[in-house]
Amino acid sequence: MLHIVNKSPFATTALASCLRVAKPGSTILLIEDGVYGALDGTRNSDAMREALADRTVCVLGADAAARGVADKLLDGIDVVDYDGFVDLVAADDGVQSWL
Amino acid sequence: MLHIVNKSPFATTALASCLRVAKPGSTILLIEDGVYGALDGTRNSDAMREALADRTVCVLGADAAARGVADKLLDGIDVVDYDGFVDLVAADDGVQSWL
Amino acid sequence: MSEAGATKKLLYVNRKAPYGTIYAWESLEVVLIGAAFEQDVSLLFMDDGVYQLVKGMDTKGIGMKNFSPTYSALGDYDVNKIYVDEDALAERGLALDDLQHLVWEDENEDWAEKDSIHLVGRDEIADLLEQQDVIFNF
Amino acid sequence: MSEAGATKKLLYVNRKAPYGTIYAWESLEVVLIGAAFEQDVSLLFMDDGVYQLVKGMDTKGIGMKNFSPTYSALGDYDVNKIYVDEDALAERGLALDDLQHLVWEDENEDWAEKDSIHLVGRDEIADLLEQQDVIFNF
Amino acid sequence: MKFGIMVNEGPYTHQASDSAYHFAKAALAKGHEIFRVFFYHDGVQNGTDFTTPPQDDRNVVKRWSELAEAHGLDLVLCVAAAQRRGLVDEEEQKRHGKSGHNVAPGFRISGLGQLIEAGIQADRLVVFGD
Amino acid sequence: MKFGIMVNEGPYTHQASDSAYHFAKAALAKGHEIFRVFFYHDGVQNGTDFTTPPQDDRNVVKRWSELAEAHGLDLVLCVAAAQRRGLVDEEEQKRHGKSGHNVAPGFRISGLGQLIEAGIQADRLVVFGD
Repeated sequence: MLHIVNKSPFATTALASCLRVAKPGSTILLIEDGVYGALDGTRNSDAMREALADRTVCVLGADAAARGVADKLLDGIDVVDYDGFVDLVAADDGVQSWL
Repeated sequence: MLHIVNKSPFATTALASCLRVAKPGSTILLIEDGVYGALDGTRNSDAMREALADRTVCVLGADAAARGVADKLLDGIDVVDYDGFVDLVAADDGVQSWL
Repeated sequence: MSEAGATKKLLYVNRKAPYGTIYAWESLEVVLIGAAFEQDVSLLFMDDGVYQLVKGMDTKGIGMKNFSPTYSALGDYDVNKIYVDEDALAERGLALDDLQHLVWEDENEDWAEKDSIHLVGRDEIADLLEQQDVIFNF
Repeated sequence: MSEAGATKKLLYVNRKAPYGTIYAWESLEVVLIGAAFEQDVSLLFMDDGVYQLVKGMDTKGIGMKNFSPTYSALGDYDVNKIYVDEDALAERGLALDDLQHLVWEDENEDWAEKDSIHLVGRDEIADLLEQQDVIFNF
Repeated sequence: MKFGIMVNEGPYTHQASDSAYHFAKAALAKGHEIFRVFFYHDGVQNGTDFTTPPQDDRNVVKRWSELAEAHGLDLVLCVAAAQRRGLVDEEEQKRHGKSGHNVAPGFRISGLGQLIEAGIQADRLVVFGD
Repeated sequence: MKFGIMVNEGPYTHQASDSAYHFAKAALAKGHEIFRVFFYHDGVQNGTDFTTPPQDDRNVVKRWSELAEAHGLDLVLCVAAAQRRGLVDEEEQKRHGKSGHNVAPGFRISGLGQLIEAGIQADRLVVFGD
């Protein structure tokens, strides 16, 4: 299934709650302030690297670019545009938004 | 000075940010969902007990009662009503709201 | 999955504390309306959402409506699969006994009163999410 | 403290990331209007607020206005005490060089260009908060 | 494929409505169907035609109206949320004696059942919020 | 003592406006002065008279209007925030050709300078928000 996270891991516990229950094989899409969870060299990077071991992690490129952090993404994170966002929703058979 | 925290320590990092810089002798008032930071037996209780060592911590009683947690407060926390809230603001010479 | 007439699995996910924001209350309003659609409904309370079910709320002092008695009506609406994250309770120092006792009557067992709340852990929550057709987030 | 005519110490505290919510932008609008009041103004960026100053923002893809160039105008408004939490930067893997280079010209030193951003730690932030007459939170 | 979209926050303050809009636009461009966009909580504020945003900013409300016009989108404001937050159509204006009405073109006010129906009828429901 | 109050969120969704109201009421009852209540961001929605909340709920907007009436409170909605979010007084209604106006009694629309002034003139500024 597809998990959508739109909050910074430094501001709320949404990403941590998501990572706790997102199964191996599931996809996690980071949008809006959620893109800060995709960055390398942060307090959160280890948790995300662990997630990348058995889950697919995507970031909405437009949101990363808006925030000036598109060049700081962890290796292994896929960048998608809104078309790709639509494809992810269509491909998976369930969507959980971690508001 | 008076620090006001209105967020749950389990949802956002507002209380942690406050405790990091609230000086000895300052007052921390927990209102709205912030009252969850005043409870005993939680993951957050140790941090709050530490704060109580050299800072005054108050909780807005009406917010604790609304949430059904008025009987779960840590020892040493003062309960105030809206009148007491006004007095705290008047008594201290600065107010910082950790939104 | 969207076959007309087929019953769908609907899950309402509640992760926010009551009163500080209105999401808990307005989410409950959706659940009540949704009950008329006769789908396969579950509720999940995790993170600060578990605070929504705490008993003994008294909102007089904040001048807001205490909507928590409504939870006890859910059983009459055939909403009786209420899942509560046991780890979320534990890290908040809460036990099942701190929550409202929500029940429903099983018409297949001579209206025997049964508990609506089921404590679930991490793996069960992961399964629960995967099993749904539709998830409503608040 | 509210003596008419006296200059007050005003602090704007910015703790939220840009674009996900509008607080960063609307806070900046207050700072610009506030500059006309000729008070003793400081800005503090801590927590996710430090992301407001990151350089190289490009908002075309999200269809929102990139308001970040406005920060570089602050110096012209005599807003030149911009404090940034160095611990917040560090835990986000950011260095001063990742932020916009904000400067002002000191008329008392022949318009010498000076840095507006000052990195501060926990104790300096605690002091800064205590020194203010008025704190605006967003 | 048929999508349902739920928007829980109003315009400008949170990015939720922007994200939902860009998602909807992309989905339509790829040939998908949007069964309904349901606006709940502060999301109902996306349907007010009383806004006059600055010239250099996007017009969130108008953008939704234009997308609805171009693709026959069904934009629904929850009636209970609308009453709490001050969204009034011509009918409500008469009933409650308000000085005007502020529901933008392409939006309609209806009940929460429309959200449940969207969840049931659509192949996917995507929620945007805070 | 003279208080200034800033409210950053709208009615019902967040408790901020409720907390600010109870604070203001208690301060006035204790004989303090409220120099001004400034509504910013979504806070401007506290000033819409288009709301018709359920009978069993508090009426947030009306409560502010009544407090203003009783104590001569100055309730100010930020003009820039109001334009983005659809708060329109009679003057703005004419200027922008809207079907009505929705600023409740006791509220007025003005600029951000009013917030700075409140900060400077009041002995304390208390901010309520999300």
